[in-house]
Amino acid sequence: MKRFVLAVAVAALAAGVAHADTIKVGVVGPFSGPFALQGKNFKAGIDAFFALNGKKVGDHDIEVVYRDVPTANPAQSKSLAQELIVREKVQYLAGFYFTPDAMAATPLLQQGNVPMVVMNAATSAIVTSSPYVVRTSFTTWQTASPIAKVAKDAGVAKAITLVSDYGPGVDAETAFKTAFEKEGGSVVESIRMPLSTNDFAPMMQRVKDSGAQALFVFLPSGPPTLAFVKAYNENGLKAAGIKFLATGDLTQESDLPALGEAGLGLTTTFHYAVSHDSPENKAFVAAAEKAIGNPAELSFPAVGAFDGMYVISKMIEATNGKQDAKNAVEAVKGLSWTSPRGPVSIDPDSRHITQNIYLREVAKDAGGKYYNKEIQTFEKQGDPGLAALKK
Amino acid sequence: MNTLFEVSNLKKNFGALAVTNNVSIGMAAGDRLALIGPNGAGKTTFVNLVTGHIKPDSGRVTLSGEDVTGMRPAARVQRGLIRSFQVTRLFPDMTPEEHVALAILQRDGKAGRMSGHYSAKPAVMKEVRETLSILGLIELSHLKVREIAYGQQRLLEIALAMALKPKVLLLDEPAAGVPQLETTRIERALDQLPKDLAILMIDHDMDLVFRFATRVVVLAAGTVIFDGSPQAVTKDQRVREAYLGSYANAGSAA
Amino acid sequence: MQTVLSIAVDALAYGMVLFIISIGLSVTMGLMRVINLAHGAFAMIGGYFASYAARDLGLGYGVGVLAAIVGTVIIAIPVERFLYRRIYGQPELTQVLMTIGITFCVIGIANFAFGPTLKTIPLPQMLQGSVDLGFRTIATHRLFSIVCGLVVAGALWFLIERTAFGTRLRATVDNAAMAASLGVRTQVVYAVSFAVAIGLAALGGVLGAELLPVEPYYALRYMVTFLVVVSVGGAGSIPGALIACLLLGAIDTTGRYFAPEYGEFFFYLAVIVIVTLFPRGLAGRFR
Amino acid sequence: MALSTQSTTGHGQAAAPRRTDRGVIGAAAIVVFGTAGYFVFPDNLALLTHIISTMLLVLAIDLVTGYCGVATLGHAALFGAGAYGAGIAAAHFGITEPLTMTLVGVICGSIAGLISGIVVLRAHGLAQLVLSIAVIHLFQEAANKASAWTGGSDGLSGIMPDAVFGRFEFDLFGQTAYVYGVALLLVTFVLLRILVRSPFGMLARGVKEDPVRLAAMGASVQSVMIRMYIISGAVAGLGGALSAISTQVVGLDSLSFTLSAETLVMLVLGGTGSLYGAMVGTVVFMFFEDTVSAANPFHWLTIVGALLIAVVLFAPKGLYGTAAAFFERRSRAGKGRDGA
Repeated sequence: MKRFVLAVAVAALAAGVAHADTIKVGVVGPFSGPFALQGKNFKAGIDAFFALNGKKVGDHDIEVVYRDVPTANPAQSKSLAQELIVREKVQYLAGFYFTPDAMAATPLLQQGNVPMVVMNAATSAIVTSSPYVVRTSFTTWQTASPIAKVAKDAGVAKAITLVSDYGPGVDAETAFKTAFEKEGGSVVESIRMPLSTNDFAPMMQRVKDSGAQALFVFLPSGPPTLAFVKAYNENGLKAAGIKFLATGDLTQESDLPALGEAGLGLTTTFHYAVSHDSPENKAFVAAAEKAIGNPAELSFPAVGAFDGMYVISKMIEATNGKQDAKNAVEAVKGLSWTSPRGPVSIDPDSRHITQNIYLREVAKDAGGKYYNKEIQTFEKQGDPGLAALKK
Repeated sequence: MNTLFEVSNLKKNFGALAVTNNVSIGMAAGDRLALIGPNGAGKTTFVNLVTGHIKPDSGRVTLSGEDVTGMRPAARVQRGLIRSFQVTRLFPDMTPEEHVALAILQRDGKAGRMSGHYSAKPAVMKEVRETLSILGLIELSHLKVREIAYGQQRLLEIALAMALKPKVLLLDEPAAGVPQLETTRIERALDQLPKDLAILMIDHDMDLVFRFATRVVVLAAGTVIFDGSPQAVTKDQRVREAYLGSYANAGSAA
Repeated sequence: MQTVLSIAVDALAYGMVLFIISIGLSVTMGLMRVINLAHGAFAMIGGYFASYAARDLGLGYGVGVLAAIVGTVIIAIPVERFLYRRIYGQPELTQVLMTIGITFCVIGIANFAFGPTLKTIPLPQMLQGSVDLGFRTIATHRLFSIVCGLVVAGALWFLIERTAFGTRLRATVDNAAMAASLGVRTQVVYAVSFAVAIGLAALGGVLGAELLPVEPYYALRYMVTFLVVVSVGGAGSIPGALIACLLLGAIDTTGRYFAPEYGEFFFYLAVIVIVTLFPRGLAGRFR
Repeated sequence: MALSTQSTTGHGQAAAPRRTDRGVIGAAAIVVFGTAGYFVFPDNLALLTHIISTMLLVLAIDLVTGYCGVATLGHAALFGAGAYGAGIAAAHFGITEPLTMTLVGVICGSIAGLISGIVVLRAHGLAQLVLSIAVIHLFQEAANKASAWTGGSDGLSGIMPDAVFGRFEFDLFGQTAYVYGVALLLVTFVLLRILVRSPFGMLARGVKEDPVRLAAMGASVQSVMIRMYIISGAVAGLGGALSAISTQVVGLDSLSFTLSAETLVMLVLGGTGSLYGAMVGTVVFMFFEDTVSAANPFHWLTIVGALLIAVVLFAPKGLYGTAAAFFERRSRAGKGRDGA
């Protein structure tokens, strides 16, 4: 009985929305607190999409409803997602900077008949938790694996990993280790550092003592990045020729001015650099910089959000504004387009984005601005993390 | 004499200063003892040592033959060693009725109960009212303690001590800060206590001490210098010296 | 041996940064008896001033430090006058509520005014780079922090123990009513101490910025660290704070070298042990 | 004398039922507001359920802070223990019956209460505050380390509670979770109301107001506080279990310093030492936060900060405490006039 009532309610809801000419998209992200910058980038990416493509798909207006989850807080994320679906009657859920926040909301999708477009959260497993999840960002495995090859090519045989002791950090550690060992290298030590670490000098001593030729590091964005890079330089690791390897989270554009000279020459692999040279990206960056206000704050979550909106617009097009999660997701499987980051496509099996991963080096342009200079491209990278997950 | 309560060779130093030096006092049931001495003689320290609020350096305290020296204050209270405080210690946001009721419940081992309200227990309420009446606090039953006069708070201290049904009662200057009129209430209350109860009272009001005590102990500089009848104490040369001496010293210091 | 020495140097450097940045809080909590959770907010304001002066205006590090101290104190004066004066002597929880409220506001305003990115304070040429100690290298600014820490400790000790103001301050702390009756203008004493504490916070914010970069969330991010340091040292005691910082710095650094994955456990277990053994702190005056 | 005794008898009898009435009013208020919430905000039940589970944590803090005078910034440890307890029972042991899950949460919360009580009660004041901070960090780090059980920082998912009594399912609209939450809150309120009025409740207030006097009455201060910590753990654990059941996920944030601090702020906002203060503080803070952060997700923190400052300036005893004091003064003034 209860089920029946519910089905009727959902059907009524869906029918009601089909006629409405405004389609709501609920975006959950960190808009305040220590990760506010990343949330701001979500908004900039979405606004840039509207600036370039307009707020209409066919006859349907798109309206975005933002909800703030300042730090990883699955319970709050879930109740906000629930509120977005039930009260705001959103047809699409999007955003999600942190993995637990995304994971918490996935059980709602089927019942709410709502697809979710993950614009950042980078743990491989999210797409497996519901068939209605599509991801337009990246996974830690996807960005961390190529750097292992880079290291090996540069002649590194022994590496040490240093990661923050939390889910994504452990993910990055495993990804790098797997890829590096596959290349024939060996990881001599794996250090997990508490998230609250402020002073990295003792770890640098550990790196020196380990005899590794390179270090691979993964940290949450923000203050630790700065302290870590400084410690790397000041404790003589740079001078000793120990190579610095990381994913692009560490050298995101918004942190580069703070890193300054200390960041020069750092090599990272990532799916997007603001400096990427293509007409699509030029248009995107111009719009996004305008949206964010301060151009120095623009970094990778914006492109995830921008492409996320593109995917949502395609879903709306395919379903003609009707609330139909299944067909919406079905419609974007295998979708391929040219994103500001380069050519991308949605893998029909995993619903995760296949994209180029770039090796970049921090450089300084003529105007004294620091940027990530792309020096090598790894084309059409899938998510090796999913394969590892299935094993 | 059947000793109910005994303190033997109690010692306590604060740094180099011996505040309690080898004090021994025994009390039998029904004793009415006054502990007097000049300011700084160590009277309150003595009470604190006996009740366990301060740990002695050496010496023993026994109650009904049981050694209580190492026990926590609460454990001594449960065995019938009750004190009042020189400076009132009460719960400012509770009413006198609640104070006395809590004391009664605690005494009967029922204060840990997690349901029911004392006002629903006729036996408790009866005793509460009797105790408060004796001390003339009944009109104030429902005021918060912070709202009643200091003198009346002193009376409430006595009421609490009574409600705990002590075997040995240590009263630290019960009349300090109480208006003259009200001291008679305290005396009347003390008169109503069971005759087999041993009471040790510290006070500066010599009239009160002489009306109350059957035995006087004089403490000076942490040492017992006199232990005898009230009649004998005024004639004792050492006591006179101790008092006069301390005043003389105080005078020269000022 | 070399490793031990190396860790010792790191511990000393980290401890001194902790000291510089927490000592102001020790003054407010120990001498003025205010649980000032907004300490980090003031340190952060100092950092923003210094960053603005030194980086955006290009006035140099020295001017930046000065601007930080003066600017933060100027901002703090009305805050003290209108908000803090209402909570002197109030219950601890009221103080917590007020100072958390102030912190939230400062974070929000900083986020609005300066944006959420990290702000750096460019070091002068002479503080950049590393110094070779023979067995290892160490960043020059870290040595500078160690020296600054010692100077601040000495100066504060002198101020409190050896000057007329210090005498009045101690009298006010021991018994405000008595001090007032002896002609000490306690309101002025409080205001000056508050200014000193805020100045120290700002100085700490600037000197510590290499390790704890300035960003809006700074104000809350390090609040716990400051509280722990002050309580372990004993609020209001300068030698206590110094010992606590060196000790905690040593525990933290050693833990992070030998077993980084259990670093957090070491640190907080040590805190529990120390606080249990010395509930008033290693040399406390608080109550 | 006889006369005065008599008049007091009247007074006592008059006073006792009046207090009981207040308890009944409280319970009635929960039912009324609970029902109203269901019909007025039918689309917002997830938030309301979230408020209820937080409210249970705030009540738990009130028991130790408001009634026993313990300063704590680490009470989320008890809440998180309940949440993980219930969550792990469901995700790893297949205990998906909601009432059983709730019970598991309560037990885990009590155990966490005992553990943190033993540590936190070793000091007073600032030192106590710091001990509580150390406790919450140790709990959180332990949960982070035990990721095989807790899911670590990715959160514990896969919690699928059965229908309550086999009939009412936990669905998207959150009706079941909400009604279940209101029922738990009602039962808890009634039990706590009995507890704080009981002799034990008086002992607890005694601990807060003057522990030396309480010891001189023969009560063991330490034992009272430990027992209260265990009870508080049960209440907080209940909140945690409710959160785990209703959101079907548990994250490390449920063991965080942030949650501890935020809930303490809610308590002080409402007013300590009263169950109503705890509930009012939670509702006001969370509704305010939700409204302001939905209206402006980017700068709401400033407004919340301003609210806290305003409360200290204009309602120093907290919202409920100040209002209660105001009405008490008025009713007294009224009585005074009647008497004259």
